[in-house]
Amino acid sequence: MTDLIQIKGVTHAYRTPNGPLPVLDDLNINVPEGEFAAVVGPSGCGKSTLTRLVAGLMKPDSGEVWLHGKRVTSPRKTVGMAFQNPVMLEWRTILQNVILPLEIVAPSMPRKDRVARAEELLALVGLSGFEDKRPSELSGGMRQRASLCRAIVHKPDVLIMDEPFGALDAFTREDLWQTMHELRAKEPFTAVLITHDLRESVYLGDQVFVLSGRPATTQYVMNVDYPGEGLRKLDGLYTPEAAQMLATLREQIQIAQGRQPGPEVH
Amino acid sequence: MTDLIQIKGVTHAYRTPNGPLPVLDDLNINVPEGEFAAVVGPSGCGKSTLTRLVAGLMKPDSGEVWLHGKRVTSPRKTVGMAFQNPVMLEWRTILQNVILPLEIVAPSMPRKDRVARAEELLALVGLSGFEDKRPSELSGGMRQRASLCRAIVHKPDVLIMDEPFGALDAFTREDLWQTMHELRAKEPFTAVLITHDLRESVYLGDQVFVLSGRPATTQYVMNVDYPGEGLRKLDGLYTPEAAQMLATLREQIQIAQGRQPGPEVH
Amino acid sequence: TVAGTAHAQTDMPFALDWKFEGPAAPYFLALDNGLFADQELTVEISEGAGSLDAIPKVATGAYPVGFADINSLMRFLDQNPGAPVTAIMMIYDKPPFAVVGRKSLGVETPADLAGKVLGAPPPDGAWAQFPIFAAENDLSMEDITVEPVGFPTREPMLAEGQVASVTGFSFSSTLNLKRLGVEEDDISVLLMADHGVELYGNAIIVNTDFAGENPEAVTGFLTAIAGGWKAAMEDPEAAIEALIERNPAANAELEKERLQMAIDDNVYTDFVAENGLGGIDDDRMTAAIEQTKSVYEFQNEPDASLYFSSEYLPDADARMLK
Amino acid sequence: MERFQKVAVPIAAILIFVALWEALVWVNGWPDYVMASPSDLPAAYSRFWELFLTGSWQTLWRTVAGLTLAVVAGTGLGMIMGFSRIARDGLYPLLVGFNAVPKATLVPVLALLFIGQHDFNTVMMAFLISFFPIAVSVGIGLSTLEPEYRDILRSLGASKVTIFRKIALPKTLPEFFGALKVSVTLAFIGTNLVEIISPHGRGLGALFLSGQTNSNYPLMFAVLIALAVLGIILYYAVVALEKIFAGWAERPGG
Amino acid sequence: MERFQKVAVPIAAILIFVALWEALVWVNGWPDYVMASPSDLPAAYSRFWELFLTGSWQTLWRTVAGLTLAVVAGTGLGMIMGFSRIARDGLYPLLVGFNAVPKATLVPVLALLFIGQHDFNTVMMAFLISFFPIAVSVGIGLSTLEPEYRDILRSLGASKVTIFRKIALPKTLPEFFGALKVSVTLAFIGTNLVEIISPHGRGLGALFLSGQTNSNYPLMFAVLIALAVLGIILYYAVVALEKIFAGWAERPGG
Ligand SMILES: Nc1ncnc2c1ncn2[C@@H]1O[C@H](COP(=O)(O)OP(=O)(O)OP(=O)(O)O)[C@@H](O)[C@H]1O
Ligand SMILES: Nc1ncnc2c1ncn2[C@@H]1O[C@H](COP(=O)(O)OP(=O)(O)OP(=O)(O)O)[C@@H](O)[C@H]1O
Ligand SMILES: [Mg+2]
Ligand SMILES: [Mg+2]
Repeated sequence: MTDLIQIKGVTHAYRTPNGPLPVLDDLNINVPEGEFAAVVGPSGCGKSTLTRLVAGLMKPDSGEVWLHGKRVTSPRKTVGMAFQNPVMLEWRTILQNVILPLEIVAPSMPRKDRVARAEELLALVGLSGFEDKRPSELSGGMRQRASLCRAIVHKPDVLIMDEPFGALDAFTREDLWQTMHELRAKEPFTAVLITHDLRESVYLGDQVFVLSGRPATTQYVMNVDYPGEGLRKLDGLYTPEAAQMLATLREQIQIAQGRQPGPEVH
Repeated sequence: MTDLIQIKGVTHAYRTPNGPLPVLDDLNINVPEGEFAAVVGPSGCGKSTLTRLVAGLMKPDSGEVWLHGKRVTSPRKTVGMAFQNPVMLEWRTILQNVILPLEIVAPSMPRKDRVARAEELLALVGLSGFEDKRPSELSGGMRQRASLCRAIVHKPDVLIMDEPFGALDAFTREDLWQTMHELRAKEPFTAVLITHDLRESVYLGDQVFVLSGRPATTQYVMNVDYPGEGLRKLDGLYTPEAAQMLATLREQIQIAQGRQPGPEVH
Repeated sequence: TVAGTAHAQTDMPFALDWKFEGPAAPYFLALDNGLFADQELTVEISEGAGSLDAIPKVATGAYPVGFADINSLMRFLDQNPGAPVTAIMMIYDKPPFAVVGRKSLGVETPADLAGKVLGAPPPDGAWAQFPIFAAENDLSMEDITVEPVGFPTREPMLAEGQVASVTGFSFSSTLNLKRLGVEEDDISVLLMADHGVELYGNAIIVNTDFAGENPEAVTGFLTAIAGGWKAAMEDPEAAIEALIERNPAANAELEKERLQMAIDDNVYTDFVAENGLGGIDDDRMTAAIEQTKSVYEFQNEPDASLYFSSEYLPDADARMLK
Repeated sequence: MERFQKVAVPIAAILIFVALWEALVWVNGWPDYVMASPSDLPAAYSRFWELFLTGSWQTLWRTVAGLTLAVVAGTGLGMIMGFSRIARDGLYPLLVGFNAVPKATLVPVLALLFIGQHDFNTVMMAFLISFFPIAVSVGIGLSTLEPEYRDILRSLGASKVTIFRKIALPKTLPEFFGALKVSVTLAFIGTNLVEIISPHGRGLGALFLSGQTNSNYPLMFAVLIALAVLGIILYYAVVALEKIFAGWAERPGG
Repeated sequence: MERFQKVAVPIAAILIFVALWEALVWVNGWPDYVMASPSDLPAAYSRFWELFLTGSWQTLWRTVAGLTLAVVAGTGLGMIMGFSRIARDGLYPLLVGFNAVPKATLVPVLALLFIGQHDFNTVMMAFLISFFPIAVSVGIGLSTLEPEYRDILRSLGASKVTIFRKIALPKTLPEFFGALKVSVTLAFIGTNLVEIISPHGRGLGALFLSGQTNSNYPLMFAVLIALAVLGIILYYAVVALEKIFAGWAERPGG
């Protein structure tokens, strides 16, 4: 079986007034069906650019992106995307915002079912009671959670998340990590998760890809062998195995940022 | 000496179509001159609301906010603010964005000096070479760093930061923590820092205020007795004293979120 | 018309050159009195926005007949040679082109215009002929200060004394002045036709293609028009009543006065009293063309026969107004 | 309280305006034919009220018909120009050129092309004169739409039309309504232009003309005021629509 | 390449338009007095080129003067309406009412109030007819300004005027320029309205009138085309300004 997401030697540069800015350089990432790829890397290295390429929103200068054995040249209906900047449509309520993808992807779905699905997800992220609010009435973290619901409401095959928990406090975040795992068990999907939280990458990822500094290339790939059986538990993060993985990732990121790996302190 | 920032029994509710939504309830926070108050609390509890009240952008329903011994009724020129959503003016380059507060606060400052000041700050946050880019050409983390520069460019007395490092990877973030301490040593200011990262609150805060869930009230105040002499060092976070403080804060936040404090695992 | 039905009704929509004012009343009277119906014609009268609006309407054939200034028609035919339109019945034997002044401002005779301010709307029909008037009365254009004015401001400016006289149609400017409160005695009307200008005025015009196919209908139409004017002269009140029905906001008194002025000054001239309404004098037409040459540069050699045709006129006795 | 203010403020503004107008005429001692004063108008209205009613209705429906056409065509054109750079580069100069031509001079041409089709001509002119602001505003709204918004739907493979309907249209609705407010007034001007320049005896324009032929200056001003009132009525209809469809955009404060 | 397209596309569009026009006239066999065709125009231009030059200049400078006034006053009014709800509620109906009044009917009033002040009247009318779109767009831009933007400066205690200058104005510049493009065409119409209705023998309007009195239809159409060309020239001047001041807003793609 070939991998569901294949990023093959992708190179990309932004055209800027003072010449091209190379952002991705011969990047390779493969994600088997149903697996979770976590991507970490220094700020500004090209992670968001990568998500846009996978989603088909941009075309790479060279190299190819394949989803489901088909080359990506334009966006797909079966992809869900949570953007780094959780833009909500101000003229819609939260519920209507979450429903939006269903209107496009499943136009024939009865309204009642849509609402039920959206309400279920909103409850999952702790936003029950805010369905009818406008986005401007939500806090930053609440908006980010709603944006996550919007990304998964249409049960996409492929989920691309760009720092989806960045604005959340530790506990809310950990709750959502668990929610992600539960969702995966119920409605399997293949995911790419951009994050800057190493614990998040280890807890959620089946593989963690460390990107180098700009232009980003695949510097290091870690296969996560998460401690414990069955659904991952948070406690697993506090085992020596996890500590070892986290230490390795820290070291790699320090290299990615072009520093000498420092003493392992965490 | 009275405290420079005084938040006295502030209560606030948002008017929404289905009745008022109480957000702050009898909140009290005092920050002596030159000190750093870190505020943590669950997502959506009212932290951003608090920053808006301190900055004078909103008036509380009841209670008072005092800065410098004067009651705050409208915004002050000597306040610097880094918003949770780092909006940049798209029609200006990064450098021009950072200079903006100087145009308002110090209109007579020569352009050369402004540029020098902005360039110095941008270098400090690792954005040298991006001065002439448009905001849309920056990554999320880079925008957030630029926004921080904009908050401090005019050397404000009082600095209010709403999750200023939320979009940054661990190392960039830790670098900026140190930068903050260095800045404080050079140009003293009094600060309120909203964060969801407990290590950040301990490393940067002289006091850590834990807010309860919505409506937020001051649930717990911790005086940080940071291990080590002189300028705080990152290593200090990995001492038992720090671990103890972090554990206490975790516990408090769990209470704030209305859960039973769980086993201390970190 | 359908072949074989000689008595079928013919549609002849009629395009006026101007709004529904007093001088249009005779046509409505003709309509109401059934004069068109007698000729088996179905006529609908439309208002217009000047001769330059009415002429193309007829030239395109949308309206087989219309009412327009023959001087404008000459220019139109000169610029658009071969356009299927010509005049077939002269109505304003004396054109209403006039210089209207105020005696209190020292304007009583053409000679008085020298050294005074004359208000003239550049596109005004009367102003277009002013150079002829000036030449015929030995006035030098250099002695007259011409102030360009707009139509709506023309009479108010004269009423306020900003200008000493204006060019305009006699019945329009005079009555407008009266409405603005200028004493009748104070108004002096210098009808250009009384001062050496030989031009003709408004005429019934026809689409020549239509006329070629329906000569009887056209003659019948002219018969009804003449009848309308005759009836209006006999009973102006009835004519105005017919008008008011089409223009309910109009002021009956005023329109009656306007109609009367048109009849007295422009329609019922000595020539018409003698020869009946509608014909022209060839010598006068030649003179008019000569005069026109001094104010308009013909692109082609002018030819009177292009501008007026008397072949559709009914017999003279049908055109006698009294 | 806020309700009250919403009604009271416009009324107060109008009353103040009328008072100032009356005072201006009175102080300057202007005669009717320079400027009629508000106190002259009631007489005109009471005398011709029937004509005002029928005329208003005729003017109104033609205006609304033209405006509806303008909304449809303007939105379509705006979409084309917003989505395609080539269309924008090519169409804009033509549209601007067309719009710089005084419509008054086009009325006779239109009248000759469609002789006697008064309703058609009038609606057409109301349309021709009023579609441009709408096309411009829709075009600009689309071409300056923040990519963040667009990407939300693009990432789902939505078509351009869907993106327009779900994102661009609602997002630019405030500007669209702004343009509509401009277009409302222009459409009125279009209708009246035809009624005055190519008279067919219908609508308020015809009433204005008959005021003019009779030198009845108060009647002329009364017609102008009636036109203004119709414009204001249509404006509030637009405002009502705006409240329904774009209420979210109104920012508090200020 | 892109440069080339920017110039080539509008020119191609104009050529196609001219060809279509010629074909339309030719196919329908319309005589000049219904619609002149493009091939009739060169003769008119070559014969009257001097008049066209002076007339264009006179029309142009009055239009630009009126437009400048409109920008200043429109921006001022827009600011007042954008910042104050009361002003918005009170002024909008008045402005809409004023705008729904056909300006053609106001020309005589203006001409009577300021007798003989032709330049003033013309500039004034160009101004009166064109300030509204600008006021609306500035007003809407301000009243729908995202609070996030405003707060950046508010938190520094900046005055409303400063917020307007540094945030609202640049942020709404694309819409402002859109409105300006509409206003440009309206200002032209204003200038011409005066030149045609209250003629003072100057500008392209006067040339149009002389074409009319002489039944010279090609000349009349030539004037209309000259007006369109002037409008396009002014439009490109606005585009140039837009490129300088609001180039950032243009989104790539599409
Ligand atoms: N403009 C508003 N109108 C109505 N309700 C609002 C408004 N802004 C915020 N709220 C509500 O107030 C509460 C607190 O919001 P606030 O932004 O202060 O939270 P926060 O503590 O900053 O959260 P986060 O950590 O997610 O940013 C939220 O429940 C939100 O729904
Ligand atoms: N539209 C654009 N035009 C030009 N340069 C761009 C554009 N978008 C991003 N860049 C540049 O590309 C680089 C990578 O940006 P990207 O957003 O992919 O970074 P990132 O890894 O997501 O960073 P962060 O963690 O801060 O979000 C940055 O240096 C940025 O300046
Ligand atoms: Mg990013
Ligand atoms: Mg917040």
